Amino acid sequence: MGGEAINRKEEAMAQPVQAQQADLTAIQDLFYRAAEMLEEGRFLEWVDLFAEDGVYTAITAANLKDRGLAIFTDRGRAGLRERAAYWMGMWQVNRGSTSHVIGNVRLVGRDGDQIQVRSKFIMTRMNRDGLVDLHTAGSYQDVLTERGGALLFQHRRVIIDNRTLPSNFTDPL
Amino acid sequence: MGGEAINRKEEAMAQPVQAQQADLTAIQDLFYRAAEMLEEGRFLEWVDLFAEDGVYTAITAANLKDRGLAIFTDRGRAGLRERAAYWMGMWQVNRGSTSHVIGNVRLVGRDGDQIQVRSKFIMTRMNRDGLVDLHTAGSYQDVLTERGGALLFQHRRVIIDNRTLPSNFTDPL
Amino acid sequence: MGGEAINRKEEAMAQPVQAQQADLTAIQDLFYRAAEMLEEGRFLEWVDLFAEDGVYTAITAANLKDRGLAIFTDRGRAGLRERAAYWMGMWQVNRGSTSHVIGNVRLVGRDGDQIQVRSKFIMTRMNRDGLVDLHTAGSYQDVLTERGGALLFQHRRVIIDNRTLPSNFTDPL
Amino acid sequence: MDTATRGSLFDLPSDRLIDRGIYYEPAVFAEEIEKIFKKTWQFVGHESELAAIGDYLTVDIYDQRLIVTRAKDGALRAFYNNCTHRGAALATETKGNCGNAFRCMYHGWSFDLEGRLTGLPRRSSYGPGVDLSMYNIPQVRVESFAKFIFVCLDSAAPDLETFLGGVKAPLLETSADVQVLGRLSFFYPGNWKLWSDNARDGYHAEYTHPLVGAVYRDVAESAGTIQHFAKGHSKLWWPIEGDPRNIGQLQEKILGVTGAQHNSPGTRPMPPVKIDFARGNVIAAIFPNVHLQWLMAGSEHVMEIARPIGPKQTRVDMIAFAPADESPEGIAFRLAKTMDSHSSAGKVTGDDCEAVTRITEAVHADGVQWTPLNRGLKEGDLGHKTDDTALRGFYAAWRDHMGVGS
Amino acid sequence: MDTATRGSLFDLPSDRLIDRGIYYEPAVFAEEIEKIFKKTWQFVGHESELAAIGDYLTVDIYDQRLIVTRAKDGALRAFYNNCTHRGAALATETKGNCGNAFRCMYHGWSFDLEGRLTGLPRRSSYGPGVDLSMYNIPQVRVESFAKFIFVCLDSAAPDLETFLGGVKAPLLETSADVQVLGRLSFFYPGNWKLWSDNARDGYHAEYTHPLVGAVYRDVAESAGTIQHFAKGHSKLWWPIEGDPRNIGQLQEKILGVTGAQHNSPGTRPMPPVKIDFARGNVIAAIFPNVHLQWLMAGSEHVMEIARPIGPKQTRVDMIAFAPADESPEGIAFRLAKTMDSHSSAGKVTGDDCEAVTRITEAVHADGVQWTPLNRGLKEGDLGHKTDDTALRGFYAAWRDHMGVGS
Amino acid sequence: MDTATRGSLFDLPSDRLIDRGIYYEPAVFAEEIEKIFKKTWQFVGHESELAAIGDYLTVDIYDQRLIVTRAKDGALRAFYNNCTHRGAALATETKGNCGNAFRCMYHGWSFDLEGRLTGLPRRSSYGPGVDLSMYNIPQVRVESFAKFIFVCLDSAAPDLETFLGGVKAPLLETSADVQVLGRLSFFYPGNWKLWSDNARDGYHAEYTHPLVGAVYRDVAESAGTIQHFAKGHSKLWWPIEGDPRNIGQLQEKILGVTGAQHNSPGTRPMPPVKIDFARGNVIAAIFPNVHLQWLMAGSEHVMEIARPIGPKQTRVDMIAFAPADESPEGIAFRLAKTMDSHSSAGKVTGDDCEAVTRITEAVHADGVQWTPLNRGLKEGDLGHKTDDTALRGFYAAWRDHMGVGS
Ligand code: FES
Ligand code: FES
Ligand code: FES
Ligand SMILES: [Fe+3]
Ligand SMILES: [Fe+3]
Ligand SMILES: [Fe+3]
Repeated sequence: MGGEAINRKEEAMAQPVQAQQADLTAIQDLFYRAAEMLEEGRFLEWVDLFAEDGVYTAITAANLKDRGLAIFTDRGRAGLRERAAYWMGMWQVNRGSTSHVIGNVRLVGRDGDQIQVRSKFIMTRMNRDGLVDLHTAGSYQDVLTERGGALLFQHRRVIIDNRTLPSNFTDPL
Repeated sequence: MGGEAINRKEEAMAQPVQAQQADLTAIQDLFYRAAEMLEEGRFLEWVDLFAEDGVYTAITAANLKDRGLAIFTDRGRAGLRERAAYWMGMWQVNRGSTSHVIGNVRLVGRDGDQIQVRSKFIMTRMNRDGLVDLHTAGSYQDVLTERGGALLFQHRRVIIDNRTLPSNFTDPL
Repeated sequence: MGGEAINRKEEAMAQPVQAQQADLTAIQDLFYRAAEMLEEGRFLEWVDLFAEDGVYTAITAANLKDRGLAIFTDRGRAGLRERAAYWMGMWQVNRGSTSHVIGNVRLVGRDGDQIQVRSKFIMTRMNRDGLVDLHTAGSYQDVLTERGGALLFQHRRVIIDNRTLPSNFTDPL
Repeated sequence: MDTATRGSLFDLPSDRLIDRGIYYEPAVFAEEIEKIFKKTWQFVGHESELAAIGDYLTVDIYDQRLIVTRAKDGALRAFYNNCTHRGAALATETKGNCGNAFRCMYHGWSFDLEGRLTGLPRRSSYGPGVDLSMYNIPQVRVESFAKFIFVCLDSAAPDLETFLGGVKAPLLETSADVQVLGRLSFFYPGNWKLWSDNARDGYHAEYTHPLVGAVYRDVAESAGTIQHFAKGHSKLWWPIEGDPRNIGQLQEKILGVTGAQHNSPGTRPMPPVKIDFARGNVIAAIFPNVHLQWLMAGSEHVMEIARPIGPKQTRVDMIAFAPADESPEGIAFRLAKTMDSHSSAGKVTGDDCEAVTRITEAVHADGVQWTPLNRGLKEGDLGHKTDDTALRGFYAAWRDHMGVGS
Repeated sequence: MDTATRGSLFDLPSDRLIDRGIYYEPAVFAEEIEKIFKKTWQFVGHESELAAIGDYLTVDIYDQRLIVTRAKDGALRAFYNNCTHRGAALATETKGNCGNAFRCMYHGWSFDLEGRLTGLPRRSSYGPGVDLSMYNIPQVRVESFAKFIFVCLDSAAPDLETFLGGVKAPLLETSADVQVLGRLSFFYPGNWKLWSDNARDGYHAEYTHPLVGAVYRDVAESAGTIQHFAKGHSKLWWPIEGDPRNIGQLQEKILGVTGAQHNSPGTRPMPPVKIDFARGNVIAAIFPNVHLQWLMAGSEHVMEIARPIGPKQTRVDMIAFAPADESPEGIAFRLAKTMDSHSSAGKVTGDDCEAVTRITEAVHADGVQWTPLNRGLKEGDLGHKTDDTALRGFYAAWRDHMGVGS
Repeated sequence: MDTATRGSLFDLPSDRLIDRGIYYEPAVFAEEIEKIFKKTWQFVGHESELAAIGDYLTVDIYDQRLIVTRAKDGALRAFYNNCTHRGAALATETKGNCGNAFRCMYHGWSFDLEGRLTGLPRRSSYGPGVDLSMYNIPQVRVESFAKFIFVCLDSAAPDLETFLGGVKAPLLETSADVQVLGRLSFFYPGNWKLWSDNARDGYHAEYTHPLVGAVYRDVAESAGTIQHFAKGHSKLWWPIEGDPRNIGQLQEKILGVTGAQHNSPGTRPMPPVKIDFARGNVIAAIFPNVHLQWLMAGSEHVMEIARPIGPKQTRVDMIAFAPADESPEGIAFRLAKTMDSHSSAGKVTGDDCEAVTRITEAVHADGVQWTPLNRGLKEGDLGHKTDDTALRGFYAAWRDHMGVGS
């Protein structure tokens, strides 16, 4: 899968600055809309931001350096819809408002019609006392693809800095 | 008031990409300068970033979904100056350095000369022990307006993820 | 040194908007690559992002307003390489994954070939229990310089909101 | 500790002194939970929040989690928010509608609106003839006055109206027919009694709140009273000073601190809300932890309940009200402005949070172990608004509950 | 507390009731550390994690930090992770290779793979003839079964195999020859015993986990057993319902909640992993805190260890396994999917975390102080999978250790 | 616990062993606050920080919050930072100028620079003839030596100079005429005594700090002494090894770890600061928790005060100094570089934080309950810099205060 193929080919990016800016704006818009959909519970819209055979996976930084034991891996629209189903009620967990602040969005490579992007995020969550806690933080490593004029997620890997998860880690990352 | 009129009209945004980028750069500059003014105590300069009849209001995500009980609502320059006065000494509370990291800035609509923007933020605050705490996080929903070549806040709504506020929640959001 | 000369000359920035955007994109790319190098342990690459006589210094917001007692100040490549050496094993401290989310990047001035930039950051760190903690937050005040077509750090000042440091504050800021 | 000083403060009669240990000692706090919070009527909400069958509110009396419902017969019921099987909470939201029953998320046991076990999945494994009623959740007492709902964990306590006594009048006068605008809560780092003290203390406002100070700066002897009622309740009352439309003049004082030019008009239109100018401002305090704030002629109407979280941690739950027949413009105005001075973000309460925080930080001092309550010492239950009358009354009731001699 | 209710629950024999205080009282927790965790064999890891000389694992038995090594002679050794000089931890990672020795970062003392002091820098200041062995780190017992490594702080305890007894069989059947895929941990806010309860409880799954509920919705009497072994161990077993390839049908039920159109095939290819369909699902529980989950015919193979952190805080350490001879495709699949339902992010365990959190929040209720364990009451150690058989067995062992009468 | 091992360590005389429980037991910590911190002189700051009338510093002796002022008569005064009315802290900043008086933010009571109540707003309600002096804040003892200000909560303790005794000399030698560059603090997760231990421990540096290790790698017997003074104070001294300008050579060793090419010059110009090469390095420790670090010939001059926050939590307050007559270039250099090796971000202290953290994590081990202090055992108060001489002296003083037999 594309995700494993993320490697920095920055030298290959001999693209006019202006085109890069346009890409970056489109990429950021995709990322921000994705986060907003997740925060607002528009999960099926979020599924449509992925390519038909898109992959969504999460892993700890420690396990990424080890054999690669994932927290979860969803493949294809069916897998993504299954995850949406869990968010929509297959889990009986309590929910609190979350915020994903995404920063450091950076093009790191381009391979045919695929764009490789890295970014950082901090995610907060309202706890059961009603206060906002830091929930997790880490990186997104994305491979995006253009289909019909729109950018889609081909492979989104969420790398979290945790080695130990907090309780109730079922919120969308 | 404009604030209630924030609705996503993304289809209406048939604007050249390049112009959008210019807008976005100007919007981000406005947001970042606003945050810096608040962090540095330049409160009267901050008031001038609002339109004459501008509105600044804060609410919890839970109450926004309910009847709409605000934490506060300041209308017009007089109301904003009154808030500035509180920050400048009408409150006798202790202050600690704050940081507002703003991300996910996204144009969501345009209505005549008004631009609708959404963004996310995390706010930290130095506590009484001298350490930095997560203070709150949430979204800005803004309606901006152009007056004399400059973008101004017509309506800034701060939506915080908290259901319960921390003690001393008087710092500028 | 340039760092002390950071003062807002926003009026001097009568530059075409488009050029500004190009600058901003290049600046952000520099900042994000710098953060990624630090998070990934590519410390010697990070040193090369500084001008030969570049300065890297950190200070609390409180001391910046007082006489200016720094937490540390590294001058020139030799000083920066010494810091890299500490990160690479001259310290025997435990390390946990860190994330730097950088936001609010803003050009504040230009002085010959030097660009003055301000930005905000939040830094998280995995603690000894494996959870992610808020480590610190604050501002970067940068003077950048162009050498051979590339932007370099001439002076990077990290201002942290803390008055009291957490234990083990040796991670790259 | 400087015993000389302690001696001199001891010269006051002991019922006018507080040992400051009561603000931080864990053992005192634990005893208060048992002897006060589990023995008195504790506020839950307003009946309009439980309009329909199946509507519920949850409330915690420290670690005792309760559910209050509108049952099938239209009556209010209260029972533990706790499954009799393995003890999971049945409801996790403050407010909701459960339909006909609460279904426990762990093994699916279902309890009706009175806490009776009505659904026992895969029942046969409990043997033939299992008596479901053995697993009913124990009910607790629930009563309401002026549509304010209270629960009580003590079956021997007097009924709600007897408990309220003298404070019923101000509750009825201000709140007989209201609607709920919403809820908001905040924490403060201090003992719950600091909030009770503050609500009975008309002395501090002028100094804690610079705006109030500006109002009274030139007032030699301002009007207002503090009335103590039996069992620790009280009513603080004061009139609105000056022309209520003249807020613009006050605003000039506020804006003065900014040093800015401003051109706000000297008078402003009255807000489009139903007010009762003659009634002025009322703070009705219900022992131990409820404070109804009916301020600025009723244009701000907020109930504050100080929930004990720990010896040095309290959560204040606020409910904002409007008259039941408020106009749409009035509702819009109140939604926007009711909380302006309340909460830990409020223009007034923000400073009260600071004051109680500073007490919590400093109050352990070995050299200063006593707090005097001797302002406005005189016979009777009525004092000037700045007197310690109701504070003395509160601590008399507190001592009664705690079983310490006066 | 409502004594009437308490009375009615008391009618059950006392060994079938739990006083809920055991889930939160600090004194009970402290006693459990001494009487259970310091007296029983505690899980460390798998021998394949200590393949080479100098490999080590660290493990904490509450506040007792230990190192387990593969020593020079190829044997396992365990000793305190604690320098005999001033007490610094010698190893700070969960796993690693220390070479020949652990060198303390404070004053450079070096200890060999058996914990013996072998390097004493600037030795002469300790006087002539200093006896280094005086500073050897005390060893603790370490044994392994089925390549699972355990330590025991009690020199008087029976050996590991005697301790394991009946639970040895399911361990061998499921895990005789495995490799480690990785580790993952999570916290939950609740007592460690809530996890032991949950692993012995085949009753909850249908109600806690909506997906499981969907599977059994129309199954009147599902198959499966719970077996209790002496000393508090147990084995929960149940078969795979229906055609295992028919997951697509199940997925339709899941996707139904989204209201979305979908066109997943009715049957899916089996995953490319070694499975044993006939064995179904096994959860082998080792007293007090280890739960081996061998699920879905072995396509998910995870060890869970519930580490006590405080009366209301637990960390669950998970180790994921694969058959030693799994194919590369199988390994890839398992790395991607093993944890899908496990951990606090898991499609199944996420709900279990919620259940134990809700218990912790509500369980203090004065009115409901007892938890019944009376499901499937009958003689013998084997029950239907939804019976409380193994829960009764667990608490019998718990009472033995704690020295309270049954 | 392995009693055999415990026995063997018991063979040492008991005054050379520490029971490790003193590093974590809450009861020991509580006793230390009463018997040590409330009985000894505690460091506040430098007289130059209180140059003008009304200047103040605040300091906390655990939960006792104090203010120290420069009063109207030019003398220093200290009193509780605690309003005698309801107990609010009067000052919330570490440092400031209050003008003529501290005005309490709650009810506006004002206290002069000696803590006397001078302003009582709306006074008449306290009745005729109220005696304001009844509400004066009790003063506490404040004295200074070498312009270092100390307070003492015990009226029976000897005066400051008597208390300091032998440690006066190194204080005077290093710090007679200094200015303050600024303050910086950090937390570490460990007992306060771990910092006292570390400051009296010349043994660790070579192993804890790789740079120091590089310096001494080939030094068979390095110079330096540790001197113990009565009452638990001490002085650690060592010379600067080699050519002080030869830092470049050292830097090559540092840069070696990066594997990078580098071309730093073999010698560097001396920094433009006033130094005293012959004095070398001095760490003067004042019982119980103050450590003056005068290092690298005085080019780094920092006072560290370890404030006890909890049994396993300490805050270290640092004050950086320069000679009063330092040049502008020297000041600029010192502002930039003084803290380079100090603080939890420091090139040296960063590692010390790690060491004390590792002790805190591991020190509970049942099997290793004692820490030996037997390095360099001999008669007298002077040892080689790596000996435990001053540690033995510290714990002798500690035992005296705590009333435990030696
Ligand atoms: S805990 Fe409620 S049904 Fe089991
Ligand atoms: S503490 Fe380990 S060598 Fe000193
Ligand atoms: S508490 Fe200080 S004036 Fe009342
Ligand atoms: Fe107030
Ligand atoms: Fe389960
Ligand atoms: Fe050191």
